[in-house]
Amino acid sequence: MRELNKELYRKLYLVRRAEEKICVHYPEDDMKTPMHMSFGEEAVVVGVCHALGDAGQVFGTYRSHAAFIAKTEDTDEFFSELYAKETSSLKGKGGSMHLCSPRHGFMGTSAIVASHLSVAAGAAFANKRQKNGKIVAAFFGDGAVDEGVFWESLNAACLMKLPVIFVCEDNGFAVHTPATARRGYASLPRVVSTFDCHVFESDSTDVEVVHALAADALQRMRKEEKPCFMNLKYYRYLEHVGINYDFEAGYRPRNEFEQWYEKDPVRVQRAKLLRLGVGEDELLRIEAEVDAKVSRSVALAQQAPLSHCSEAHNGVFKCDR
Amino acid sequence: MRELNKELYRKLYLVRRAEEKICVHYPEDDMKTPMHMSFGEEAVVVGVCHALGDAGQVFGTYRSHAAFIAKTEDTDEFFSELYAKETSSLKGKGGSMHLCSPRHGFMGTSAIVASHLSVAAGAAFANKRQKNGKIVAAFFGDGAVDEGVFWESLNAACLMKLPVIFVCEDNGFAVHTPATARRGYASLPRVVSTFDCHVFESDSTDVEVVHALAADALQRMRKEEKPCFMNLKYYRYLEHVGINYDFEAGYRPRNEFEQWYEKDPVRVQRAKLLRLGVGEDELLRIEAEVDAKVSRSVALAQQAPLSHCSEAHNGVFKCDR
Amino acid sequence: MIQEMERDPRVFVYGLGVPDHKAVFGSTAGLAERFGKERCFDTPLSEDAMTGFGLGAALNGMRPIHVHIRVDFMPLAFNQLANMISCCHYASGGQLAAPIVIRGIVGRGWGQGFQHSKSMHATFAHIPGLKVVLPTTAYDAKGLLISAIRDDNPVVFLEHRWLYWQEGEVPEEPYTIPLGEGRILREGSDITVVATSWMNVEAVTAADILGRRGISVEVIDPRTIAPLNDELIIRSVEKTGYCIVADNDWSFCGFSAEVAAQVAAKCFGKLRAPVRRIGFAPTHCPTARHLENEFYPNAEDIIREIEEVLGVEPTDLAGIEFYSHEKRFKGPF
Amino acid sequence: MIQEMERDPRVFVYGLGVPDHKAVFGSTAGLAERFGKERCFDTPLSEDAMTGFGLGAALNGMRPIHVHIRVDFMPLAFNQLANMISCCHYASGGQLAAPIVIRGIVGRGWGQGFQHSKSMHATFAHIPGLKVVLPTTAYDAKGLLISAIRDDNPVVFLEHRWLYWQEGEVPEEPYTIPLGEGRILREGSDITVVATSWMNVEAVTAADILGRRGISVEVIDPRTIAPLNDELIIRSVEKTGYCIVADNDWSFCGFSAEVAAQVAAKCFGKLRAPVRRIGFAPTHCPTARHLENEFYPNAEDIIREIEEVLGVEPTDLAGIEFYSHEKRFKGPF
Ligand SMILES: Cc1ncc(C[n+]2csc(CCOP(=O)(O)OP(=O)(O)O)c2C)c(N)n1
Ligand SMILES: Cc1ncc(C[n+]2csc(CCOP(=O)(O)OP(=O)(O)O)c2C)c(N)n1
Ligand SMILES: [Mg+2]
Ligand SMILES: [Mg+2]
Repeated sequence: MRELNKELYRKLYLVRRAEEKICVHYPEDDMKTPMHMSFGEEAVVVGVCHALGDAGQVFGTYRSHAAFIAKTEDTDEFFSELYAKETSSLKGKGGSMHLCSPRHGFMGTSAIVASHLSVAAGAAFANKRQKNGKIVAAFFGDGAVDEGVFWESLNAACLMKLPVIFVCEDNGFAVHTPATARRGYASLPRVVSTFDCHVFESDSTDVEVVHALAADALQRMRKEEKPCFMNLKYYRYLEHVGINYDFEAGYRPRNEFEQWYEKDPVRVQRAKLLRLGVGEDELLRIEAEVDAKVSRSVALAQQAPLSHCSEAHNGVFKCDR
Repeated sequence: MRELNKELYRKLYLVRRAEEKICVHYPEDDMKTPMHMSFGEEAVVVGVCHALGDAGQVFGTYRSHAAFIAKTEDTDEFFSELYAKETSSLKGKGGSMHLCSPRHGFMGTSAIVASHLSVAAGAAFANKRQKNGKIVAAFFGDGAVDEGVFWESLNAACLMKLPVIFVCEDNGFAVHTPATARRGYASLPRVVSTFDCHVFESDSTDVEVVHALAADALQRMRKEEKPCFMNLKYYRYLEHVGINYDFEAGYRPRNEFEQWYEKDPVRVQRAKLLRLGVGEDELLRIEAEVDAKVSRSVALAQQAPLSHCSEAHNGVFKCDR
Repeated sequence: MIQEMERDPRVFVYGLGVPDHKAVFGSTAGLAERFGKERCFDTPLSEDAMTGFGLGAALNGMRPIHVHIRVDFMPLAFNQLANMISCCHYASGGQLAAPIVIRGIVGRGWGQGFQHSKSMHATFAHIPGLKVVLPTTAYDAKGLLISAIRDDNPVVFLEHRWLYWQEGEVPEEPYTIPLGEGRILREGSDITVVATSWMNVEAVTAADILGRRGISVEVIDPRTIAPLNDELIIRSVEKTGYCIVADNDWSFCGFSAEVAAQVAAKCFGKLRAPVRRIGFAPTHCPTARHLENEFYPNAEDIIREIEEVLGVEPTDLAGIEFYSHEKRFKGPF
Repeated sequence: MIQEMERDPRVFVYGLGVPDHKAVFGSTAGLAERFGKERCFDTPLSEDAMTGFGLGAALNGMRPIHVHIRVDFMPLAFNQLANMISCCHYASGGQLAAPIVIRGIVGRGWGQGFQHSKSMHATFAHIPGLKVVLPTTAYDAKGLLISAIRDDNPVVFLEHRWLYWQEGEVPEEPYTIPLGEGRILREGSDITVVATSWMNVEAVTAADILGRRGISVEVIDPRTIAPLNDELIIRSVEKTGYCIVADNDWSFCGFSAEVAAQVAAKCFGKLRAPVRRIGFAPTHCPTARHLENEFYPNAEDIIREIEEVLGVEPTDLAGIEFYSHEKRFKGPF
């Protein structure tokens, strides 16, 4: 229990720290890629990814810093791609919006809202056929459910009883448009619960709670093979894209943020560990290790050469390589 | 009541008769257009269209012989288009799958499943803005709800409280695939009832019942401005496309048909009229009038010249005309 | 397909109507019986999701074949093609691959009309990362399909409805025809006709008829239009000095424009007349037969165009029996 | 747009983010305040349905303007464009009309990448019944947009992200520029460059630089690419004898192929060298700046191409300040 919570904290902190580093270095204009930050959703993503484990597979969106790091822990790859360096597997072709590391089970992301949901279903189909026990999680925003392909994918997954978890990272907004201005129904989980799948919801920022929910979901999916839908609320701290607050824009009030920030996932988990008797020194040690890891990744990325210009022309077809 | 039932019967019989004429003449190979017949769904379509009235607007599918005739009663236009004659407004460009008569409020049909649903919503939006009180009905099959755009259109209509009725002509099959092989949920009306709209269902072949339901729906829509969803079951008598039975194909048993045919909408309504004291002679008179109308339309269509070949090149852009 | 499914257990076929008794014009007949519902299955009417589904299965090592009974339904899946499938290999730095075959059938005739008759091959070919194959002969269809299934890249495979009636020698055993190789369907020395899909049938007819009066027409079927290997075409035009492109599609911004532009550039100074393009009328496809006949170009149009280019007298075509859909296919549909 | 909305109460604007504080790069600023939520409104993320929605509203007499903040989201609406909007007038025998404007913004730079940088104008132009407009200058943008709104046909109106920084004289009062008329952006006599969208900016820069050494480049912006009126282009090439097409898109089966094919045919014998085509690299758009620079052609590429065609020595470009996105747009995005 304590070990689990420590591990969850380490991951939360890793995600948070990596994004903080982006904020530090982004103004230097060396990471020329639009940043959709994950601040605020760390518990949601870490909770699910940790429950999923190494064998699970993840599909994400343009807002998948958290998911990439929670699933892969590979901050070297992460920063080398943001800096578009030779050391990245993607060679700068993807950037922040198109992270991908299939060897870690992080299968890719899409910046076309909802377009990865059906892909996740297909990946789950292959796993089911191959009987490899892998479960696929697809993260997406509350805006993605407006797209018809969400419903098509949900329907197909339920029909075919595919081992896939649809995780709605629900921050209540699509860019600046609130869910109420986009939805002709009162409750998404209620709608989805009329489909043949397991449905879970939570608005907890406590990673332990989310993790337990996800673990429960996985167990139920294993017992009764059906897809799962999780609606996990969180608050997006920053503007839709970029590293600034945007409360002055007027579409949402600062005090909303302040209320959520009270229960910031990283702080909540840190306080919990202290309550569980983990010493401040041990926390500092964990944090120092993470800090060092992240700093090293940033430094490596900064020092590495840009990917070769010829990369632009490589790899349109597989045989090209 | 009796008058209404007579009128409903006249329309049912008109639809039925027109399609029977198709069956007679189709083998002559002069109507070179794929026929998706409406046999079996007359009560559904006539019930709704009659409730909608002349002012209402209808969008349909490739299977809209019934809807076209119920809404327009214009069998001249109908047959002239099936025969691709100069006398048709469509000049043979549309054929059976693309009937259209906006002056009668029959706004058009699409042979891309579900693609007209959003169009119907937009038409309803314009009516709402123009405050003209018109209500739009969109007919579609149970297969259409598999398409994402059904969910997008339903959502948008509910969100914007549009005066549109979505009418699912539920024959349980998409071509040869039953709904159970396509759906990841148990009950479509149950799913839709979680949206902000009025939901109705029926499996009646009694046109009076369907008409009453539709009239009720319209009244409720007028009182509480919201879209409406109707799930109306019927049995498709013939093959998916063409004028033959296809029970020997093995995907559905003949006795299913026989059970439904017991309560064939035309027969049911005729028997009812007799029960209501309408004399056989009066029925024969109504039928004779309809027969004459349909025969005249067929003859006119057969005699008219083919549309001019130059029509093929006309009207790609509006200014072209 | 049966042979490939036996050879490679990763191959599966899916799409609307695939396992039913009509079996997509017979092209998937027997698969469901032989390989079971696991490897040959029907889907909901969800072209968009079912295309992404194929991509996902391919990413995890399977080799899906997705069948659309009309190309016209593929616009619903265009996002997956343009934004996902075509680029996943490139954008992942080669970490992902999408070996998926998307079969689409080009409809025509008996009132198919504007929503059941598109070919769209230029639209797909315009997007880097998609291979686009249009077989004409039965022999080619088999060899190209096997190559498409074995290819590690996404392949859009478009089959003309009418070509299912094509008869031809098809060896029983599996064989491949490399994607990216064209074929000379008819050798000739006076003029080159580059044709796609059904237009090859028309072009060969035209070549036969003109051959009788001593005009020697070379008909080239590129077969794979993307990536296009135009060597065969260029060599032929260098020989004949004349070129007509007869494309089974609209001309504007179409494949015929690409071929015409390449031939004009690469055979500059060797062309003895401008390249001509024959394609669909610049309208939507009307449904009535007599209007359809205005819409679709045919062997006669090709003959007239050739005669004009070569500056010869029109052939007397009276009494010549052209291939006619009417004669083969009687309604009702 | 404000002016058209005041003139015609049937006009309304909708799309994702249209009424928010960013207002689609400012292009819809003030509309919501002025005309209310009834005539300027946000939508669910449902590109497919919201496009059909526009068609429906248009059928019932309204004049919708649908805005997509990236062209890359329009593939989701491609079914409506290809199968519904483009053909409803034709297929209804003229009973229906679809006066709808679909504005799409072409993204570029700062890691937009393969899912946020498409132009797709050739894809739309290939389909009969859609008008396709690509403005370059601010003056043209206003006049063409007003014409598009007043046009009774569906118009796809594609605006390049970078062109929002274009400065130029724009009269306050409303004016129209007929759809279907090109424009000579720079007169010249030695060579014709036909360019689209952003490539016009690059072409004019190239013309300026080459002008200093006495090479006179004529730059033609067709503005409306479908239906294309190519008179201006043909007349220019007849005068110069040389032609380069610089298209802001992939070349294969693209608009550059169409122009090249038409010029080669119509100026046959008058062309002194093959038409050359400049376009995106035949890859997906990578996100990193240095890779993007490989992907996008620019003024220097145009200059080099012109020099090669004309057979002149390369200009010394050292010290020349090219237009550079970097210099104008600093992150963070
Ligand atoms: C298909 C599509 N439409 C529109 C956009 C533009 N867009 C980018 S992010 C976004 C909002 C998505 O909201 P949500 O799914 O809730 O994700 P969040 O950003 O809140 O994490 C929009 C509209 C897009 N990328 N793709
Ligand atoms: C988008 C699309 N996909 C597939 C088809 C092929 N198709 C034509 S009708 C049909 C079945 C539709 O079933 P349903 O909606 O229940 O209507 P019904 O024919 O039963 O009236 C299919 C799959 C099509 N026309 N459009
Ligand atoms: Mg959101
Ligand atoms: Mg049905």
